[in-house]
Amino acid sequence: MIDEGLKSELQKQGVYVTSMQELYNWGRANSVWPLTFGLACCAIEMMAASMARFDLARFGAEVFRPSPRQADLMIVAGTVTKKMAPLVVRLYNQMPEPKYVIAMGACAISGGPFKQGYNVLKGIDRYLPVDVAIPGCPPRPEALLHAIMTLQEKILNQKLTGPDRPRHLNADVEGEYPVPTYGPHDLQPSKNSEVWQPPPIQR
Amino acid sequence: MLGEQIIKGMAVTAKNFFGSYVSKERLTTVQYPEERLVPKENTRQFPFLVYDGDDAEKGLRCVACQICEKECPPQCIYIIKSKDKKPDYKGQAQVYPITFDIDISVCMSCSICVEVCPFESIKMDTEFELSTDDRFEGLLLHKKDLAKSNSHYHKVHAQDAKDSDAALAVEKAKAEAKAKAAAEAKAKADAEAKAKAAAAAAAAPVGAPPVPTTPPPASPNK
Amino acid sequence: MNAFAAQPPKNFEVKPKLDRSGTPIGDLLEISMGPHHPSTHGVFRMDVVLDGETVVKLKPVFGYLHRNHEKIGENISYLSSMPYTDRLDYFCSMTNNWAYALTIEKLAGLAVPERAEYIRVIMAELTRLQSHTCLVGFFVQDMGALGTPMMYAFREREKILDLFEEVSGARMMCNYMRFGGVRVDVSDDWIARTKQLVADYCKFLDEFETFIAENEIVLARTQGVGVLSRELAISASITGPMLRAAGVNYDLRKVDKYGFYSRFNFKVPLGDHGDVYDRYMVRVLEMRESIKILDEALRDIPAGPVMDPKAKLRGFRPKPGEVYGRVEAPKGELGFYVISDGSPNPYRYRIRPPSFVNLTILEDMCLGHKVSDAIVILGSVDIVLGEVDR
Amino acid sequence: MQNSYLVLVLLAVAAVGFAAAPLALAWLWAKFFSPQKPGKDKNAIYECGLEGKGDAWIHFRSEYYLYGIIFLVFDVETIFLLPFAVAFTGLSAGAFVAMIVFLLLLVEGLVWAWRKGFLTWK
Amino acid sequence: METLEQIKVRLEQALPQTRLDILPNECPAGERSLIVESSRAVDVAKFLRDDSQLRFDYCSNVTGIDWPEAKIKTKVKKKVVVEGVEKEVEETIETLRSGHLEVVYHLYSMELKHGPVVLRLRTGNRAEQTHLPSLTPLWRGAEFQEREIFDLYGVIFDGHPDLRRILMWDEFEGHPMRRDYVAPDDFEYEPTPHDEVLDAAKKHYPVAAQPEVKPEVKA
Repeated sequence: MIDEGLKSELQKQGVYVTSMQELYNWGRANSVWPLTFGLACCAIEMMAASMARFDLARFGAEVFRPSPRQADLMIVAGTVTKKMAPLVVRLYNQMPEPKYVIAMGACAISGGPFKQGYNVLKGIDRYLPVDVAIPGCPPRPEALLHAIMTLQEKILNQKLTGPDRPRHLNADVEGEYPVPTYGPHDLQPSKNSEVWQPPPIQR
Repeated sequence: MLGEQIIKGMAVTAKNFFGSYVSKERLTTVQYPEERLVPKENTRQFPFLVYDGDDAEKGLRCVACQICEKECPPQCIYIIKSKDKKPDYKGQAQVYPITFDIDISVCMSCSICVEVCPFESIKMDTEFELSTDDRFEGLLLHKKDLAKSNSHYHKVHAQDAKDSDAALAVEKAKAEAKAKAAAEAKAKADAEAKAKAAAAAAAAPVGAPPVPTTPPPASPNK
Repeated sequence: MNAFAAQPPKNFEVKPKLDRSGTPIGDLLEISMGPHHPSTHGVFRMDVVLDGETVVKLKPVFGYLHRNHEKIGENISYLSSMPYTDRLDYFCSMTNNWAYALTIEKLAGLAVPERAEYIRVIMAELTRLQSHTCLVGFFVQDMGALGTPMMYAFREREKILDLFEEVSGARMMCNYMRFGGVRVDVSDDWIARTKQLVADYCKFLDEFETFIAENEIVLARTQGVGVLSRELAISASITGPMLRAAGVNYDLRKVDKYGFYSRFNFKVPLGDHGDVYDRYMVRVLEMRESIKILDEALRDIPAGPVMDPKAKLRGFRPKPGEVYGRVEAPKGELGFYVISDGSPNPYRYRIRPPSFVNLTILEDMCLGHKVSDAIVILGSVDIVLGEVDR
Repeated sequence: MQNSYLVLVLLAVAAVGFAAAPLALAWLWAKFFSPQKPGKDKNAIYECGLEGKGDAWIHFRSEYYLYGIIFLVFDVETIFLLPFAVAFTGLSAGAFVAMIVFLLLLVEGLVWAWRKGFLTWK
Repeated sequence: METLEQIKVRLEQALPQTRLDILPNECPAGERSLIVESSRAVDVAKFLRDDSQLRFDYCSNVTGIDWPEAKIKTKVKKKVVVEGVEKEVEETIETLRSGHLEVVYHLYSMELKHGPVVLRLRTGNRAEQTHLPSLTPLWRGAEFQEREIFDLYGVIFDGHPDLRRILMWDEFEGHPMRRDYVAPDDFEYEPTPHDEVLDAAKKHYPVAAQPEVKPEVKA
């Protein structure tokens, strides 16, 4: 890779050197197109974030694409119920790679205040890999902007080759997450153990 | 004329557009990372524990009474009481919490714990930039992450902090007054008991046993 | 009259077009405007059967945001349910709080100080302003005016949310009212700034109306679309602006006279065609009436306590009994039916959601119209999914 | 090298090369680094999150055909407008008038269709 | 508006052999309700809607309530002669309330703008006799709310235009709002468990390190 000293030296003379990976990540980080995926109250804060006062357009993310085919970031904003979970996973599967998930609000992370409900999924990370989680009920629009900035840093230092390259780049990994089906009381299977590995809790 | 109203509508948009060059009031965008909105007096995001003085462990106001744990609507507070006691600001020996966890991935920032807490020990912070990619450990705040100094509380909610300090001061004054009163009462009771014992000793040698008055029980001071 | 069969408009019958040889020349296309759809105001699904562009059958499907509000309400105490009411209709959290507080005050017989009643009226009318403004923004966006009207609507809404945040601490989830009053008193500086906002709001409403009220496209797309007759509206328990647009004079602020609404003089706008344009105009006129109420309420708000001193925060156990309290929410009549059995948790905690019942006749209004009109009609019903699915 | 056609050929090759190079790079990158993983759900029809029910191969109503035709006419018209707009400054008055007549003819077609009622869906 | 008693009397005159009784309600608002036997419910409702003085044309709220089998302790003040002195003794008698489902209709009048009449319909029991007549043919507004009661409580409404599940998915079995419904067990990661959530979460703890139970059982 290019060592920083040489790079800053060249920059002083006005010569800008970059690697293909940096350019690729820089391009993708600053034009993340979110999918309009408003479920509940957090969707209103997401809309408020994209309106005039807290401008999401300054981060390149104000184009909300209705169809998953043209989106590369899914902001799960609101309570994911068990009736809605298969659809969320199917929409995630229908998005083109490289794709990211922001779990916005307490309900999307862990079921939030509605955790004790019989029809509420306790967090979308039982079925999908979540990149950034925003606590809050609902998180302020600035918190969503802060999350988009964290996601942009995460994209910027993403390796495109080598062992820890993103999941979709190695051939032997399954391309889709299994879509759960409706069972008599709960979804079948009730969680995707490949994605959901909670640490053991001592209580 | 057919398109007349549409043009009038576009005129409004044009006025707004050119107006934004003239009047500051039309520029509503807050450039978030550089410009920030000043958090208001009552703004509430996530709870934090207040401690007096500088040592978080000793000065923690919380006495693990678990009222907030019972009253919390989404049940996101978890407290384990300690066995031994430590003196609180009133000098009384009180239990303190060993573990005080708040799961902020469940907390709905409704501030009911603040209302029901009788010891002014849990308040709402205004810190909202907490988005992390570590969902399990990053969103479970333990006692050491929750404890913040009283000065931080003054910085965040100035007016509330003054009221709560005033309330605590009144509480402390009342406690001292009661303690002083109890101390005097005890001292007076001892003096009386000694005088009674002396009088009884003087009357005994006369031989006529007076009715055995039970000595006034020492006033039980808590 | 077969009340429950959906009556298509008079000049509409499902008759496939036949070519000369008598075979139908077009099948019916079955699509689902499903939970993930840009214009269904949340996760609401309509299974629509189309004959070309004309809606032949429309079955709404709910449940994608059924968060078991009532089951959770039965397991937690009365006070703990208050923050949950913010999440019912997440545009109007103050009105939800008021409906719940009103019901429990009726159940336990608590008195509310005068200043608290005034503050409740002010907060409810501010909520109505920002809820109707958002509705108009969404409504015109459903017609295809992407972005611009929403920008104006949310710019004004942000100002009202700042006022709510200053008093209650949160922008949308205020959790502000308690049984027997309100949690935090309102400072005079806040009242002055609210007066200033209400004065500017008239200017904004005029600007917004020049945008939309006489715009040819809006007139063409909404007049005569989704007509709702008086009898069907009453029989289908429609409440709120939709009912008044059909010409029925039924506004809970005038009928029940709860709060101090009898002290303010304000009129109730009524429509006479019952179509989508009337519903839009009724809401705009209601905003102007709310401004009148706010002017009067802010002018003569009395001093005094905001919380009934006897009201207990914890350990609140009302006597066994049941009560149904209702409030004129921006979407219609929001009712709470609470049965208490003397324990700290309610035995049955039922919410009567206005949007859920207003959707009963969505099929009747959409039959015979085009698909794009179905979206506009759904926009005029103004549903919020947190309240529809509870 | 007074053969002036060679310049045109070079220009054409450069233009095609300039367009094709990023596409070729992307194709090479996809072939070696990001393998294709088509799946049942990924290739399914997007139906607002649900499984598609009923198929789209049905007899469509004939009115759509009329909309298609009118759109096609104006689509072709815009193709003709492109060179007109590019060479607009250097044109003589006659060419300008010819172009305007061409435009008006098509708009006249639209007005006729509008009056005939083709645009309103029966 | 007439009081509930007057309405009851007029109802009994209009529909002779119907069993109607009034359920008391001690809370200050005091909305007492009219218990109607399910077989005559449609006629009573039609009368309330079409009578000229009542005109209850707006069915505001339809609620389902689940009353499982329970022993009710009611305190009854009885006059008991004790050693010649007549004393009032408070004595709790134990009545067994049989389990049943109940549907409550709140009716208002938009025309005459007067207040609620509360109708209560009760099913036979909670298992198989859960049929009630649907009032949707009278008030179109009750359609969705009755479907919700069918979905969450299991009351089958006869005469309802299309009785399907409205909130839960179609493959769902059972009725979740009943008090004896057990939610599925997905308590793998519960950082702040209490009472029954603690017991449910304990099953998912790693067997090796079984922690000591929280020092005291909370109230």
